[in-house]
Amino acid sequence: MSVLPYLVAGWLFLAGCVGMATSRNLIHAVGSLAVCQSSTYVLLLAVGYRRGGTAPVHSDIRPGSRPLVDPVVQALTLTDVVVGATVTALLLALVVQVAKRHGTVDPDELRELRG
Amino acid sequence: MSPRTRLWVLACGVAGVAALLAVTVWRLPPFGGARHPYGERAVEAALASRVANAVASVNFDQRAFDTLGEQAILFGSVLGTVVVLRQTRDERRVEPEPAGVAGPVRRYALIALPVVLLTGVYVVAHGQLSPGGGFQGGVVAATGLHLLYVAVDYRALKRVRSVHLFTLADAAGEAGYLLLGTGGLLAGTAYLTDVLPLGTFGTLASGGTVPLLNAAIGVEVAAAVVVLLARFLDQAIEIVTSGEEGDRAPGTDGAPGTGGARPAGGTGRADGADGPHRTGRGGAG
Amino acid sequence: MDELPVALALLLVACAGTAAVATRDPVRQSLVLGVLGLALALLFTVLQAPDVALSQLAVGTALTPLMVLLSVRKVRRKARSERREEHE
Amino acid sequence: MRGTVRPRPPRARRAARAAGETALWWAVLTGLWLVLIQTVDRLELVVGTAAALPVACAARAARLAAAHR
Amino acid sequence: MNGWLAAACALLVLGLLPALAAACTGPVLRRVLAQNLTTVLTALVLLLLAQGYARPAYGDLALVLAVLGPAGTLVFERLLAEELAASPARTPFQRLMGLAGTAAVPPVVLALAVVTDPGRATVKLLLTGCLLLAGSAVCTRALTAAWGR
Repeated sequence: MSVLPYLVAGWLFLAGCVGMATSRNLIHAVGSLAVCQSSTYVLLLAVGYRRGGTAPVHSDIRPGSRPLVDPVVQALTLTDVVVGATVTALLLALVVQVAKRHGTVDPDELRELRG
Repeated sequence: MSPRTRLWVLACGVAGVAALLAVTVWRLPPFGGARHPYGERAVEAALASRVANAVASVNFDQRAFDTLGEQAILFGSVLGTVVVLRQTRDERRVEPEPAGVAGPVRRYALIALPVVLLTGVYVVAHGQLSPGGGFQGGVVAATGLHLLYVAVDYRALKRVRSVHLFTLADAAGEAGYLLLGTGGLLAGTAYLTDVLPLGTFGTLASGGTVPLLNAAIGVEVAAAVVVLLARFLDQAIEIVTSGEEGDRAPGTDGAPGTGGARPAGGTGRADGADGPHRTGRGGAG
Repeated sequence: MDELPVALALLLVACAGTAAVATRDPVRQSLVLGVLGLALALLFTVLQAPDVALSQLAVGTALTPLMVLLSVRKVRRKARSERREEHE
Repeated sequence: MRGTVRPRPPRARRAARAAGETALWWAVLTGLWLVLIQTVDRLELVVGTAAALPVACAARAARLAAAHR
Repeated sequence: MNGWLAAACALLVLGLLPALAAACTGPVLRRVLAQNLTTVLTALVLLLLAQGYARPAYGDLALVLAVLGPAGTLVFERLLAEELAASPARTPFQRLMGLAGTAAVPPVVLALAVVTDPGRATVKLLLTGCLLLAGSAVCTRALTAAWGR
């Protein structure tokens, strides 16, 4: 159990990479990149977890009454989830532009077009 | 490089990284360990500045400058999307067809829309107390607005949404964050320092500038998402290049590979398969 | 035993992530990505990170699928019109 | 949805209806805010009513936009 | 580990894993129905976790999912209308998924409402439950209507 989350994070990262490298459709590649991104979230939050801890949010618990997990990694992750979505949007916009200019989103066909 | 060689290179790379990861994970701090020096100090600092949600304190007080960078990325990628997906000279707009939607869906959307918007505001406003904040609440509110597209039609959404205003709101949110930061400079300390009175712990006004920065981010994120989706919606529904069909009659092809089997019809096919579906959906209510 | 929820959520995330990559059609992939988002939100909750889970829920449920599907729609329409020009 | 064009009621009536609909939404949404929050104090009430008003206007605008076709 | 967490785990294994499998295979209609079911079940698991960890604040997650989940399913219903209509006829399994999406909500929410101290928290919980129920019912109905022609 002590390394399971790290292994899952590594698995997600590698699976996303394989998906991107073998993709025949740029939109699918962007989706695979999203899987890669999620691996970093899993890794960061796993590093910050404390056994028996609870969220560092004091709206419904008294400060100091329970052990807390690490808020720093959570802060890193939460902004990245939203910012990552807008970056995905930018990539999708580029894919749409590629489709407009070349009429295909297959990376192999695009390479042939370039010559 | 042939596809076969490429696969071999990929396999070697994946195997190498997997081996390295497998070695490294045993050296990482064990999962669930009790030692979190940064976390403990961050919680102490959060309580000292009377912010109940330590994550919000890290984001908008202790690491506020980092968040400034994050939201600059957000602003930049929205700007990039807007530029990439603009309407070019050889493109024109077609008026989207009204979509018939089943009555219950439409009624549900019209009741749910204000509920989602208010939930978004609630999440932004209580960012420094309970889980939530500007990033989350902004996305919630912006998604709620697009219920009008998914459950009514694009024309209804366009009637209530002024992209121009939302672009301004996006910039205003960004500017608000930057200007709130200068409060620290005016008070004679560092940029983005929390200089306002801290208030009572656990209330809406606690934490000095944290709720204000949260609100600025909330406005920016909500507006950014609306502008982004406006560009995608325009491209997918309204904008056509010469020779391309509009939203009136897109075909029903499934995967791109199967589409080629269809016989090439005339450009002006009015009996595209989408038309009957749309009107048919109206009858379902 | 206390960490059974964490282990189960990790299992769910690993399955959903693998399925998302293995689904080659972007339309079907966007559905699996939606489910992956929900699984991640669950994992973040059992890792005691409700803020991050909320972020993931907000982004993953409607926003990402909507953007992917709109892109697919545009790309397919474009590809179709190109094919027609070739045929004519 | 309705295809028939009905005669438009006088302006005062329309204004009263608009105000009524918005006020109804405003009340409902303020109630919703009270359910969502944890502790009730004056600032929460002020923020809640202030947030509910534009949302109520948005609710009415959305209904009109959906009805107009 | 208390009973609520055990219930959450059980729902995760017996509900979410099969729903994930259904979302990854088969015709599009089945996948979208499975996505809707996943949304509802995730919201219920989140409510159970909030009770299990004794953190009412986690309930906000279920609330947000209850209002956004139907929007997500309607996105698919809207943009995949053609493929949904082309899906083969509904099977009993798909009907079961549609039913499970609404039938799972009342028992969980009512059980949680009984143990919550009466007050605004109970109202919030019931509101979340009602939103979930309404959203799931509307989505299932819309998907069925898309198939019905």
